Amino acid sequence: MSDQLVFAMEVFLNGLMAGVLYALVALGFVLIYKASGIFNYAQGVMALFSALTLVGIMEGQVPFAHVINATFGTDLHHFGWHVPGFVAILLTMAVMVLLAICVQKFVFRHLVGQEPIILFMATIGLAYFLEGVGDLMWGSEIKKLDVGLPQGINLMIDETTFGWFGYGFFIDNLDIVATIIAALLVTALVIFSQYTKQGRAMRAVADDHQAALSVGISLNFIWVMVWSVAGFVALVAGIMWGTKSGVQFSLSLIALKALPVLMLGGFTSIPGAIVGGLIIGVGEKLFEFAIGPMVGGATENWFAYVLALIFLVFRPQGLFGEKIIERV
Amino acid sequence: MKMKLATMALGALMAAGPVMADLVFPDLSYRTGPYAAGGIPFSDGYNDYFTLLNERDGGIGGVKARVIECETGYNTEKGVECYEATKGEGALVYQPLSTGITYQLIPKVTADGIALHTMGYGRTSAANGKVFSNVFNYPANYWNGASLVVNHLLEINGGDLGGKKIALVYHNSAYGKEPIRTLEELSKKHGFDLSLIPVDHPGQEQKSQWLQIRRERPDYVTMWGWGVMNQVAIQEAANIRFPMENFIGVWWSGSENDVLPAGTAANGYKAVTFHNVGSDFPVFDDVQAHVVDKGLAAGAGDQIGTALYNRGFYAAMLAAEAVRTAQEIHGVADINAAMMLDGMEALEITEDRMAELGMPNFGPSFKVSCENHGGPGTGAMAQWDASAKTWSLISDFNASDMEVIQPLIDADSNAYAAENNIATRCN
Amino acid sequence: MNDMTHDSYTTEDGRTIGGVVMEMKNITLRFGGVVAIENISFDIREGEIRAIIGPNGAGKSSMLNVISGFYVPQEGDVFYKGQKRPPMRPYQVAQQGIARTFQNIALFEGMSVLDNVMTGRLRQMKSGLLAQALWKGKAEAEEVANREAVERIIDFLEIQHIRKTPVSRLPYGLKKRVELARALAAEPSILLLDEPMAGMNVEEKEDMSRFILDVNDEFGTTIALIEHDMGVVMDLSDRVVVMDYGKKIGDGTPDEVRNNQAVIDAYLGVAHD
Amino acid sequence: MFYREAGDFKTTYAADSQTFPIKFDRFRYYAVSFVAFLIIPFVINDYWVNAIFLPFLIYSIAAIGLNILVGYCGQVSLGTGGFMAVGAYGCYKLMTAFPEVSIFFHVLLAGGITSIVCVLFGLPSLRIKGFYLAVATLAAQFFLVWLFNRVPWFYNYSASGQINAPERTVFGIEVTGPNTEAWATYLFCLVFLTICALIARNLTRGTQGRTWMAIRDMDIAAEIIGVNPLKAKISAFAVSGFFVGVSGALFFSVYLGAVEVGEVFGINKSFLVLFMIIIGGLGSIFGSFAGAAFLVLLPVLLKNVLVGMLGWPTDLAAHLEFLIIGGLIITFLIAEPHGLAQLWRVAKEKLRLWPFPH
Repeated sequence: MSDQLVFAMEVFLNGLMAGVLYALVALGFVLIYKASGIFNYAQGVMALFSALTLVGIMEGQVPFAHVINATFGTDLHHFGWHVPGFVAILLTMAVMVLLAICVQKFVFRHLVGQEPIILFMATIGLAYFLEGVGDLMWGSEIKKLDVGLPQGINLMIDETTFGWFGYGFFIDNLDIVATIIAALLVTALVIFSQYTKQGRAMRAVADDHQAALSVGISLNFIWVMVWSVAGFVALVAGIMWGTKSGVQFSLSLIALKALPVLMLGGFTSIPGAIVGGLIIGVGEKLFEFAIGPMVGGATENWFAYVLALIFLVFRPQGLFGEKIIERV
Repeated sequence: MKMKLATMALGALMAAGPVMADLVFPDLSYRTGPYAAGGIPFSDGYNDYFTLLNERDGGIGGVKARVIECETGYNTEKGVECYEATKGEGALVYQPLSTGITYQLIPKVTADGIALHTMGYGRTSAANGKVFSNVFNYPANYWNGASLVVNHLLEINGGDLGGKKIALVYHNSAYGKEPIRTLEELSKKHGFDLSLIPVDHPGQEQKSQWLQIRRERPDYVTMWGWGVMNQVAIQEAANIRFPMENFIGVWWSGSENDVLPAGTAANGYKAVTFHNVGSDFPVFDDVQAHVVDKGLAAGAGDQIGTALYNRGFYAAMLAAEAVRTAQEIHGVADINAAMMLDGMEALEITEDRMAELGMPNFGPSFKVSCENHGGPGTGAMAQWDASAKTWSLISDFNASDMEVIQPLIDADSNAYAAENNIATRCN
Repeated sequence: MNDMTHDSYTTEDGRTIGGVVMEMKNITLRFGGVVAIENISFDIREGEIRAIIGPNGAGKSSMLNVISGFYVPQEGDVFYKGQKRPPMRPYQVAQQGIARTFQNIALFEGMSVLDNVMTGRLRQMKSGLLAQALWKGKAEAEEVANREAVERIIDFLEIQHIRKTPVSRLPYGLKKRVELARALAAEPSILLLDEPMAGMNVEEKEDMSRFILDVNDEFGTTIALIEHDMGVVMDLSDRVVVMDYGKKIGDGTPDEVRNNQAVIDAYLGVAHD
Repeated sequence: MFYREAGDFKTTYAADSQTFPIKFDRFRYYAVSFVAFLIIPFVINDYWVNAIFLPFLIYSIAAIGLNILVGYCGQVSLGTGGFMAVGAYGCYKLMTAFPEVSIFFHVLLAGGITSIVCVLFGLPSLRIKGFYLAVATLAAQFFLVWLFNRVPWFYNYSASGQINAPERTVFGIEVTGPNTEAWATYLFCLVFLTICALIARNLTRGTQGRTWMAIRDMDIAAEIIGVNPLKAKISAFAVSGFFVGVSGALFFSVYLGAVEVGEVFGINKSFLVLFMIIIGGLGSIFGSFAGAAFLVLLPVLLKNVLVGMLGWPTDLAAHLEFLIIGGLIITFLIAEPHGLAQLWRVAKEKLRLWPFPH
C-alpha cells in the first residue's frame, strides 16, 4: 500500500474523530432550534461558561473574587478546598439548569412569537452577557481542566497499525473518549426523547407549538428543559475542548466549527448533526491533507463552510431534510 | 447665568489640565478577549514597576509616574480610541502589546511626536531608526528571534544543520509570517530544510498540522503562536510524542500559560527570550514589600516571576531608564514626549545598571542610537521544567545573525520610506 | 395555430366576449405519484368571467398555479394569445400580463397598502438602477405616473383611507381587497382570482362580487376565478369548468353545468367507485 | 405642538413620496446637515474624530449597505467583514497602482469591485434561504480573509503582510496618511455617507425598494406577481456590496491607516454590523444610523463612565461593558423588537397626535 494512501487513512480517521467533537457542539444548537426555533448563538459561550464554572468549582475558586476584592479591598481567591470531578460536574449541571431557568424567565418568555431573527439577536445579547458574567465570576486567565480524561496517542492502535502498514496511526485517546461519550450522549438523548414522558412532550412541542399547548403541555417547562439539556451538551463539549486547550475565552469560538455542520445536517436533525459533523471533520482534514500544501495550508476554517455551501446549492434541504415543496 | 457657565468651563479646563507634574505612561492593555491570558501578566508587570518607583523612590528623578491603563481587548479600533484618549495627557511612550495596533500607531505617533516602544513585536524593520524616527523595538525583534532559534540549533548540532528538517508552525497572520523570510534566508545559508505549517486563527483544532509533522518527522519544530494556539500546539506535540526539547517557541509562545495546560507532558519545551525569567531577583523583594503588601499590585500579585510579567516589568524598566536618560540630557525632571524620544535614542543599559536596579542579568546590555532602534538583537534560550513549574535560562544572551537580518531590515524599511516619502535621518 | 377563430358574441347584459385568449390543452400535473390534474383542456375567452369550481382537493388551485406558471405540468400545453407558451418562470408569465390573487392572502406584510399596490405595476416600471439611485428625473416621473394609475384603482376599490396603513394591520376582508387592487394595478389581460370570497361573510361576499363584476365591466378585464362555493359563482360567471379529483367533469354556461349529472353527483357526494 | 402633519397637505404625488414628508422632519434634517457640515468640522479634534465620528460615519455606511440586503431584501448575510476587506484591499491596490488618481475615485471603484464579489457570493441565495444562507455567507467571510492573508499580491509583497495607506489628497488636502487634519477626514467620510444615504433612500422609496421588500416579505408571491427573484436578489447584493465596499475602503484608508485582514475584518466585524442593523431597525435607513451610533458610542461612553468617572479597574469595566451591552440588547428586544427606529417612529406617532391622542 502506498504511503500516501496510508497517510490518507490516518487523516480520515482523525477527521472522523474531529467530526465527533464538531457534532457535539452542533447538537446543542439543534436541540434548542428544534424545540423553540431559536438559533442559539450563545451555545459556544455556554460551553465556555460551563467549563469555567466546572474548573472554578473543582478548584474551589471564590466566584466574583475580583469584583469583591476591587470593591471591598479584600483579598479573596480560593475557598481552599478541592471538589472531585464528578461532584463538580453535577454542581455545574445544577448551575446550567439555573441558567436555563433564568434564560427562559427573563428573556424568552418575553419574546414568545417573535421573528427568528429577533430571537437570534436575543441570544447574541445573551452571549455578551454570559461572557461578561463568566469573566467576572471566574477571571479570564487560562485554567487547566483535568477531570481525569486520558490524552495522548493510543499505543494499541499505533502498534497494531504499525504491524499492518509499517506506519503507526495516531489516534488521540481523548478523541476516542469523546467518541464514546458522544455516542452515549446521543443514545441517552434518543432514549429520553422516545421513551420518557418529558421527551415525548419535547418532540410534540418541536412538531407543533399550538397543538402541544392544546393537549396541556407546558411550553415554559419544556423550554427550560431544552435549555438545560443544551447546557448539558455544552458542558460536555466544554470539557472535551477544555481538556485539549485549557479553559479560556477562545472556547466560545468553537461555535464557529459547528455552523457548517448545521448547514449540512440541517438545523433540526440530530442524525444530521452527527453525520454532518463527520463529513465536515473528514472533509476538511482530507482537503488540508491533499490540497492544503498546494495553496499554502490553513484551509480548514473556510473549507468547511465552502463544502457546506456547495452541498446546499445542490440540496437546499440539507442531508436529512425532506424535499421542500413550495406552495402559495 | 453666563458668568456662571464661564467659570464652570474654566473650572473644567483647570481640572482637565495636569494638576501636578507627572510622567505619563499609557498602558494599552487587554485583560479581556481571546488574548487576555497574555495581556494580564504583561500589564501587571508594567504597572507594578512604576508603582514600585513611585512608592520606593518617589517617582523617577522626583517626578511621579502615572500609568493610564486603557483596555483594548486586542482590538485595533479600541487601540486607536485609547491612543487618542491618552495622547493629550502628556503621554511619553506607548507600549501596545499588539502588532495590529502597532501598525495603526506608527504613522500617528510619528505625526504627534510621541515614542512607541514595541518590544519583541510590531514592525520588525522599525529597528532602522533612520526611517522610523519614533518607533523603537529594542532589545530584539522577530527576525532576531528566528535567527536565535537557528543559532541554538546550530549550537546543539555542532555548527552544522545541513540536511536537518525544521518545521515552522505559525499563526496564519502578519505576526506569524514575520519569521518566514529570515528562516528562508537562514535555510539557504545553513542548508536545512524548512517546511511551513500555518494554523488559522484561533488555532483550537490543529490535528491536521500535527499529523503532518508526525508524518514528515522534522528534526525540530519552531513555533510563532499566540493565544490558544500555543496551548493546543504544545498539547498536540505531547500527544504525538514529539520530543519537547526539539520544540522551540518564540517569546510569545513561551509563557507559563502556554505550557501549564499540558502538564508534565510539556517538560523540556524551549522558548527563546530577550529577558530573564523567574522571580529570583532582588527587585521582586521590593515589589513584594512596596507594592504587593501595600495592596497596590495591579493584578492579584500572583504573577510575579512569570515570563510575561517579567516582560512587562522589563518594558517598564526600559521606559523608566529612558526617562532618566532624558532627564540627564535635558536637565529637566518633568520631561515631555520630545525629550523622551531623545532619552530613548540615547538609552544605554549596562550590567552594572541592571545590578543597581536589583535586576542583575535581567536582559542584555545594549546601547540605542539614532540609526539603530532595534538594540543588539540578542536573546537567550529558556526551558520549561514541568515539575518545578518554572522556566530557566539554559544559555546566555547570545547574538543573532545580523549579517542576514540587517539587509532584510534595510530593504523593508527603505521600501516603507519610499512608499511614504520619508527622508532618512541621522546623517 | 391561431385560435381567435371563435366568433365574438355579446352577452345578455351587453358585454362583448371576444375570441379565445388562453387555452389549456391536455394538461396533466403530478406530484410524485399523486395526480393533481389529469388531462384537462379548456379555454378562456377575452372579456369573460370564467370560473373553475369543484370540491376541496379537486385540483383547482393547482390549475391556477399552472396558468400562472408556478407549476409546470408534465404533459400538455398552454396557449396564450394564440401562441404556445414556452416553459417560463412565474415572473415572466406575470410580465406577459397575467395577474392573480391568492387563496391564503399573499400580501407583503411589511409594506403599506400603497406600496403593495405599487408592486403590482412592476410591469410598467422601466427605469434602471442608476436612474433610481439619482431619483430626480426619469425615476421620479415614472413613480408619479404610476402613482396616478394606482390611485385610480385605489379609488375604484374604495381603499383610499387605508393607503398609508401597513397591511399587517388590516382586517381580512380589506386585505382581500388590497390584493385585488395589487393584481388590477398590473392592468392584466387575464386576472386570476383564487377563491376571492373564501372566509368572507355574506356582506363582504356581496361587496367582492360587485367589485369583480365592476372590474370586468369597467376595464373589460378577462377574469378566471376559482371557488368551491357554487352559489355565488354561478351568478357571476359566463362559463364554468367543473373539476373533481383532478378531472374535468363539466364545462359550459352556469345553467348547463347546474344540470350536469356528474356535477350534481360530485357536489352531493355520490360515492366514487 | 409644532410636530404635526395636520394642514401639511401634499398637492402632488412627488411631494408625497419625498424623503421627509412632514415639514418638521425636513427642517430637522436641514438642521442636522447644517451642523454636520458647517459646525462640527470647526470644533472637532483628533479624539472626537478618531474615537467617535469616523467609526460612526463609516459603520453607518456599512450598516446601510447591510440593511439593504438584510432589512430590505431579507437576505441575511454574515459576510460583511470579508466584503469590507475586499473594499479595503481594492482601495489599497488602486491607491498604490494609480497614485495620480484622486482617492475619491479609488474609494468608489473599491465599492464597485466589492459589489462584483458580493454578487458572486450572493448567487447561492437563489437556492439557499434564511439562516442557511446566513451561515453560507460565512464561507465568503472565511475564504476572503484567508485569501487576502495568503496571496502576497494583495499586500504588495510587503514583509509584514499588513497594508498601509499612503498619503493621498483631495483638492490638495490630505485625507489619508499620518498628517491629516481631523476636519478633513471627517468631511471626507461625511460626504460619502451623505451620498450613500441619499442613494439608499432613493433606491428604497421607489420600485427597486418595493421589489426588494416583496422578496423579503414573501418571495414566492413576489415572483408570481412579476418580480424576477434573480434580478432582485442580485441587485440587492450588488448595491449592498457597493456600500460595504466603500465603508471598507474608508475604514482602511481614512480611519485606521493600516490593516491586517484577520484582525480588522474578521468574523466579529460581520456580527457587529449585523447587530447594528438589528438594534437600529431592519429596513430603515435611520435605523442604520441609530444602530451604528449605539454600538460605537455605548462602549466609549461606558468606558468613560466606569473607568474615567467611577475609577474602576479597566478589566472589571470591560467585563461589565459586555454584561451591560448584552443586557441592553435583550432589554431593547423585549421592549421593542423592531429596533431603535421603531421606538423613534412610535414616539413620533405619539407626538404627531399630541396633545389630542384620541
